[in-house]
Amino acid sequence: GGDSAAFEITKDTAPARGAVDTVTWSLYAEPQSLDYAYAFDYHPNTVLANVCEQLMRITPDLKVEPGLAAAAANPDPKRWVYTIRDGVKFHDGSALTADDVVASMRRHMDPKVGSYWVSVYQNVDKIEKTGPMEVTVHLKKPDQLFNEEMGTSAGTIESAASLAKEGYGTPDVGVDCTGPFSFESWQKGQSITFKKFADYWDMTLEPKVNTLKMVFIPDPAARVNALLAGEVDGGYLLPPPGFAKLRTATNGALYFGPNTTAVSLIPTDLKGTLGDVKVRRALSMALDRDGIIKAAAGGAGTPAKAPGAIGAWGIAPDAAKEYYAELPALTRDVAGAKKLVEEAGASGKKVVIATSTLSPDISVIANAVQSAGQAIGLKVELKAVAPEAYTALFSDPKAREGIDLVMTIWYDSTPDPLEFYGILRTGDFSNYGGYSNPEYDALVDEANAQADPAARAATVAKLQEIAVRDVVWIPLYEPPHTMFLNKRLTGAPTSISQLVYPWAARLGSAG
Amino acid sequence: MTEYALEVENLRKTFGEHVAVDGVSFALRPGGSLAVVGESGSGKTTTARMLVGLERPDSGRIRVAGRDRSGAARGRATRLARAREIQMVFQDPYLSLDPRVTVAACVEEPLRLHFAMTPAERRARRDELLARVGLGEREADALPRRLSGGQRQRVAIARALATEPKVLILDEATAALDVSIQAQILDLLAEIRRDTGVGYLFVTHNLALVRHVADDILVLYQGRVVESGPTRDVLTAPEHPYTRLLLHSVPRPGWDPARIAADRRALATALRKTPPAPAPDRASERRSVTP
Amino acid sequence: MAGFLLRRIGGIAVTLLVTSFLVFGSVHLAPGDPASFLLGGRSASPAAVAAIKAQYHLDDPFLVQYTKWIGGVVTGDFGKSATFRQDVGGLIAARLPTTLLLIGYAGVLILVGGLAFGALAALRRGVVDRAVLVGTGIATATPSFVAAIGLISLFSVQLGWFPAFGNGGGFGDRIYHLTLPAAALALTFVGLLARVTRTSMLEELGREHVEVARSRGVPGSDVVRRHVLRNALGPITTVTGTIVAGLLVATSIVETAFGLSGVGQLLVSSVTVKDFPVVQAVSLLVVLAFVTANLVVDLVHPLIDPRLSHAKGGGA
Amino acid sequence: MTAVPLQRRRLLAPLARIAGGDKLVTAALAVLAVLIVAAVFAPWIAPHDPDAVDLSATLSGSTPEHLLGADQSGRDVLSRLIFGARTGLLGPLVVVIVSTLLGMLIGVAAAWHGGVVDSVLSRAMELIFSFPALLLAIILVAVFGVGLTAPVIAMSVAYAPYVGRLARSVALQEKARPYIQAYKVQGWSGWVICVKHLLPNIAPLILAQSAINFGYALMDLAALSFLGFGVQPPTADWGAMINEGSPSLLQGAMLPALAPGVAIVITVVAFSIVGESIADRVARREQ
Amino acid sequence: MTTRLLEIENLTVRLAAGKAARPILDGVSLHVERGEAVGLVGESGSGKSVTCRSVLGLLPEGSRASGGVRVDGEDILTMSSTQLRDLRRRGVSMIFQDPRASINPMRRIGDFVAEGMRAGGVPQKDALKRAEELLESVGIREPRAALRRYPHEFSGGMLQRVMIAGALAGGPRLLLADEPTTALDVTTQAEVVSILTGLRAERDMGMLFVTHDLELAAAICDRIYVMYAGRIVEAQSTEGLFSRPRHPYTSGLLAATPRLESDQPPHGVPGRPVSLAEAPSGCAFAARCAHARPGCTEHEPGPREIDGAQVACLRAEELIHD
Ligand SMILES: Nc1ncnc2c1ncn2[C@@H]1O[C@H](COP(=O)(O)OP(=O)(O)OP(=O)(O)O)[C@@H](O)[C@H]1O
Ligand SMILES: Nc1ncnc2c1ncn2[C@@H]1O[C@H](COP(=O)(O)OP(=O)(O)OP(=O)(O)O)[C@@H](O)[C@H]1O
Ligand SMILES: [Mg+2]
Ligand SMILES: [Mg+2]
Repeated sequence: GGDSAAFEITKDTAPARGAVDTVTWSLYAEPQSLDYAYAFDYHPNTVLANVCEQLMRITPDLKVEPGLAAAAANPDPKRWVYTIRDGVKFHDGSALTADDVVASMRRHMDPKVGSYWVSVYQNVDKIEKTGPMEVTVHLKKPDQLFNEEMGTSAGTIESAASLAKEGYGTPDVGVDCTGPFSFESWQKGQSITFKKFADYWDMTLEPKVNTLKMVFIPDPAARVNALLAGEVDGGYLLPPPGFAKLRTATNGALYFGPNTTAVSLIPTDLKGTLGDVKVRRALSMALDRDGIIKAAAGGAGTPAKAPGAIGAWGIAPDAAKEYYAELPALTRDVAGAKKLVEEAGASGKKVVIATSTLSPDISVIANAVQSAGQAIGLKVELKAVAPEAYTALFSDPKAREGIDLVMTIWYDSTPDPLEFYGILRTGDFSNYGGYSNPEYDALVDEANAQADPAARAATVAKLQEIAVRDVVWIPLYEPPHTMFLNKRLTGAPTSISQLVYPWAARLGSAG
Repeated sequence: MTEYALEVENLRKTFGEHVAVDGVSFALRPGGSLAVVGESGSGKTTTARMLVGLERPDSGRIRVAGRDRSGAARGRATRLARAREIQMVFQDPYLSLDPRVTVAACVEEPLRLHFAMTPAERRARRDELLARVGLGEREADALPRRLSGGQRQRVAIARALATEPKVLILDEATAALDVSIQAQILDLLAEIRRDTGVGYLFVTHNLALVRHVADDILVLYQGRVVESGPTRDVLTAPEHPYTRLLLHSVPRPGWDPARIAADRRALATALRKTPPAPAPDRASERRSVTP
Repeated sequence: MAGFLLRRIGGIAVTLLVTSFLVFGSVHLAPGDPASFLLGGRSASPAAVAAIKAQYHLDDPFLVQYTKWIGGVVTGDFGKSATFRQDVGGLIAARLPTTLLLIGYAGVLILVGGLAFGALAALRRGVVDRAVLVGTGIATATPSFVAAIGLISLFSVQLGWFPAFGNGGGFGDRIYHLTLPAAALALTFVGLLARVTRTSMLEELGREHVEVARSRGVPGSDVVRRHVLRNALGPITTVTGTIVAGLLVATSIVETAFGLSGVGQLLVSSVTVKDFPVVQAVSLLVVLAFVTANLVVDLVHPLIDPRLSHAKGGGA
Repeated sequence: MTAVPLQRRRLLAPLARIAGGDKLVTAALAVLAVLIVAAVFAPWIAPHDPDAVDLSATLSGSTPEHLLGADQSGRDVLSRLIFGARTGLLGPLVVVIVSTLLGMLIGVAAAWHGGVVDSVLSRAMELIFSFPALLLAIILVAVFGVGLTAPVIAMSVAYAPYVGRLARSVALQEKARPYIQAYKVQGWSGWVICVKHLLPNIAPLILAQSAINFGYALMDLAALSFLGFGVQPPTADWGAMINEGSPSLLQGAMLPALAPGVAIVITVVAFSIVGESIADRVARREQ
Repeated sequence: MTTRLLEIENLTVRLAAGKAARPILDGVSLHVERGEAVGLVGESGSGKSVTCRSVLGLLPEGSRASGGVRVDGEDILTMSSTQLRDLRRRGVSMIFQDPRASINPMRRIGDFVAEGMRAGGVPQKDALKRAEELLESVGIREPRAALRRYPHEFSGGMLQRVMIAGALAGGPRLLLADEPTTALDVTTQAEVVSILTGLRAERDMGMLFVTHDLELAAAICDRIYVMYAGRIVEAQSTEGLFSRPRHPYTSGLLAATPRLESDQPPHGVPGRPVSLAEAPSGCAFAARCAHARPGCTEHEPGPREIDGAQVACLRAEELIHD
């Protein structure tokens, strides 16, 4: 508790006043590629958001708007028709056509490419050019979410000509998109530089920054110090241990912004000790969420009641609060939890939780879970997982063998809570525990066919209730999105939509 | 035919290009004493090492007490047999004893290896050997580092005598000692030879010493025997210029180093023209090899 | 001399060949399917696996794969990084300048500091000697990552004198950025070199020819310069070879600790993601650098000690 | 009270005797003794369970409850330090034992036999030598995965040539000494001479090197743990503690990272002092 | 009255306090006249080298000396370091036992020979020219080429000549030769000695010749000092020493030395030589002396003059050793 936990959400920063020549921005790692098909992680998306655009655009206040598609129509539940915006130019000067859109989208379905976004296309039957400036996506079954996903890298449009180039997306070749900034150079291991794109189509987002330089600073301490020293102008996703220092900075401010992220524990083996919902609930009851927030998140976070973040309800933010309020309160009750475990006959049973040096919060949470588990009579073991294997836990079922519990920081790309709750349906790739509930599955399909956001949200609320009741995931807390900005600048959005929205285009001088 | 304690024929040893020992032949009577002299690098040590099997001759024959010992000692039996026939005392008393082994153990080790004795017998024999070289109980328990150079050399002699060899090779065994101690050791060696009948092969460069310890002498020069014969004869009437040079080089009253220096240069020039031929010779017969 | 050099270079080639085989072979032994490493652990469709396998020749027998790889290496083609989807050669080349500058900088610190402290201790027995001994003792025992933590927390976090990240722009800026990393990298080796220098000089100081020089009225400073320092260079050069080896690997720790993007950090991150083509290439590079350093040491030795040049020259 | 210093002196007396009266060496031996005791009796000595999480104590500085503070997860740093001595000493111990045995075997065999055996073994050593230990460890980690096993195997192999070179050169010197030759002349087999006389006489020097190697192995293994390749969390290990603790430096919490760092330095210093004193004694005995 | 070339008076050297504190020399007195060759004989550890080195002011580290060491009347023990350096460059030179250890193996022969001159301010070119002449004078062939060669290319005997050439460079009045031939072969020894004595005579230098070989000392020197356990026990003319040794130790040494022209086999002196530190009170030799009496272990015998010989033996008058 205490004052360190007090934090305030800033929805946005003040609009920029004027132009600046150069902005240096910090990334916590070097993107391995600028190919949108592999842009799945925070840092490549933070870069690409300014360079490549999607069919749809997700705004800082988490709304889905038309992007490179001037219009998206859903003439029947199994068809999405995109009208391509006129007069859009690629960085090389060529004009955007339906061919580019088809080529960009089909890549995700090409096994040779191995796109990380393939699951967005799981319901797609085929993609066709239906006019010089029109593309139609035929679905196998209704998929509302698909259209929203077109605001993420799954909907990124790249010029067909550059996609055909050998070495597309690598430092030497770069990319050729339509965004407000164009790829200039990539100093391997150090930085990527972008230039303002003069022929950018969207006048409202005309960049005020001439040169945008993204530097890679993997070490958290180094990143914080560079910000404090003014060596870099800003950065997203700051390390919680640095919050205290960044808050007291005189040369800039630390912002906490809207987020779609929730930190949860995923029971990955619903056939093991955690197969019994009582045990899962007990563990959830035993956790010291406030302590965890303080130790792992630098105090910046709110205890979560549901695995899907309340921030992810962009399609119905107000209704979401009501739904959320109806969820049972999470109060810590170790004695009660212990009793539940005894009832379930799970006392002394083993639970294995993965831990890793990948980031400090993983180990802090793993340690906290261990101590909570021990307190209620479970035998919690930590299994150290190499940093590389930690990511594999989420993609490779084999890697999860022998592990009961995995900590995750899960964010939604779209402002639609269905994106998260959809993954808990039977057989979904990300349904790691193998949760299966026919009622739930039916609700998912129902929601995905509901074009009206409010109606869809209402259905998702039911999904949320079930997921919480069954403790499919154990929610921990919701952290805010973080950004530090030097006081000479302003305009950058604070919300997580910066991963898909051309945030740097709004950046400019403060004075 | 006389049975020689040690008989060497045409011994030759090269190290790479360098010929260290070249056609050396000699013989040692049982209980006799033969000195091998020569300047530094003339092949004395190499010869000695071949005799005890530390170095393998390229060619030539070594016979010890009538048995051929030219080849490498393969197998335990030959190794032990050879060790009982011939032993060696090394030059540096400070390096020739294992620093971790007490004097008593040092003498007992060969006894244990070579003879089937009860511990009591072994102790008795050890004390006998130590007494033989003039060491008492106090020294027996000591580690080598507590002993003086002379005492160490006594231990080395006792150790060599333990296997009751026929021949003892003394490679400059007194060179590292002070004269007063050297004389003690020489006394001791003479006494042991008288009492046990062991034969000595003295390796030395000190001609004055040879005069008092050896019956016969063998002069080596650049790996070859240039002169050999009874000590008295060789020292009073050296035939080979090198022997003469060696003899004149020994400091004594009336010594003229300038002349020796001149002789040495002359010899070097002469020998450069005609190198000394190997001398297939018996030490008992007097013979010199002219340049 | 030329013969000696040729033989040594031949030896190096053999060493590299054997080590490359060992590295490649051991990587091949790694449990698991290489294709799945290349896919970053994602469970992919059989078509994707087949595509990857074809792309990386994973279906060929081991020896064929090795031959193809080593053939590529000889022509400067180290293969393609699985995670970066780029040529390994390019990846390394981009990071090499930082690493070399870091090593060079640290090398200068080590040479200057090590020799100065070592000589000081050898020549000023007593308090100075003791102080240097204690200091270097601690320095040698301080692993570079501990030094890195200490330096960062003191000079970047507390005092803010030095930047804690990045490689810097121009030369001066780079030097400024690399100061702390170079210091962390150098610390252990400064201690090591100082100790070797001290021992070696003390040994030479005790030699008879030094006393002879004094007995002939040669001034003390000349004695130290001509007879002590020069003669002490032998062991110092030898240990310098070892230090180079240590530096090559320690850079991976220091670069990681300071978030510098150099070859060492590339190695570490590639190991983390099992990016074997990169691991193989960097390993080979380190071994090459190491044997080359030793060759240089062997070539320098005869220049210092004429006795060695004679022996080697004669042998050829 | 005089009882306390007296007690202390009595405790240190045997160490001082081993140290030959040298204060520094006595101190080093005392440090090592403390470490060994800490490692062996960790569960009894440590004030807390090293893995006990107390989120209310997160990053607390030094308090009576946590003398060296608590880490990010609120675990007691002192207790983790004490338990960390276990992997901290065990890994290097295995490395030193294996590499010493291997190195001695190779070095003595090469020196004793000479000729072809020598050149083959020497070449092999040179080959391994051209792999810096950490590199070999990193490669093995890449291949066989993280943990203590791969690095320990790699370093046992990589350290062997260091011992082997030394063993070879001292064995060559020792072999040329007349006392060894005297044993040959006595008729002992090479095997017996090597085992009974040559090895014991070169052992102290090699022991000295091994003590120093122990320090290096400790540093290398800690470095691997720091890189995340060695001992894995949550096991308390000094290198891993530094890795886990370094983000906390930003929050001004020095102890979680600095305490294990200092522990490493002190341990390595102690080992090198002991190693050097052994070498010194050998040198003095030679004179 | 003319001053003596070298006069050592009552020189006592002891290692200063600490664990290693012990005496090394006790009341050593000796002198060398101009042009005279004087021998200093004794067994190992008797203090010959320390005596010899003290003349150059090279005392063991941490030792204190009392008494006087005067070269041409100037006391070395009280000299400033500049004076001392000057003395070493020009006044007194020393030749050491092991030439291989005494010449820096990493520097050229020319550097070695010229070094003393260079230190004295002679230009490099002149110094090398002079070095060439010196090498020639000690009988090195092709001296010019030799200047550029390294010590390992020379044999021990040749190196000792180089050493001598180096010692002669400053034109010294006094030559200290500390066992200059012990490491050499007999034939080489003769050659080196012939060069040494020849040059000495030619340049009229005084020479202190240190050796443990009585016969060698006799062949070279006019007078001989015999040392035992840090003290001079006897000093006499060479013939006197050989015909009428006064000290039992001297006669013991003579008897122990094997000689070519004598049929007498060498006889050892019982016991072993001791250093001053080990020596008991009284006469240090008493324990080994056949003529020792109870008084010998009580009183330290001072040097006395008997028939022109200096002897430090309580019973010197009673005993005549022939
Ligand atoms: N192991 C070896 N390898 C190469 N050369 C050797 C070896 N042993 C001896 N020699 C050479 O053989 C020659 C004869 O050496 P040896 O030791 O037999 O001479 P020495 O007469 O004993 O000399 P010294 O009086 O110096 O002991 C020398 O030139 C020496 O350099
Ligand atoms: N630098 C030194 N430090 C300490 N003790 C020394 C030193 N130099 C000589 N001594 C001691 O002084 C005594 C006399 O030594 P010195 O070298 O003068 O004997 P020496 O007569 O020259 O013997 P040798 O014939 O062996 O050369 C010895 O006991 C020796 O241990
Ligand atoms: Mg010899
Ligand atoms: Mg001496």
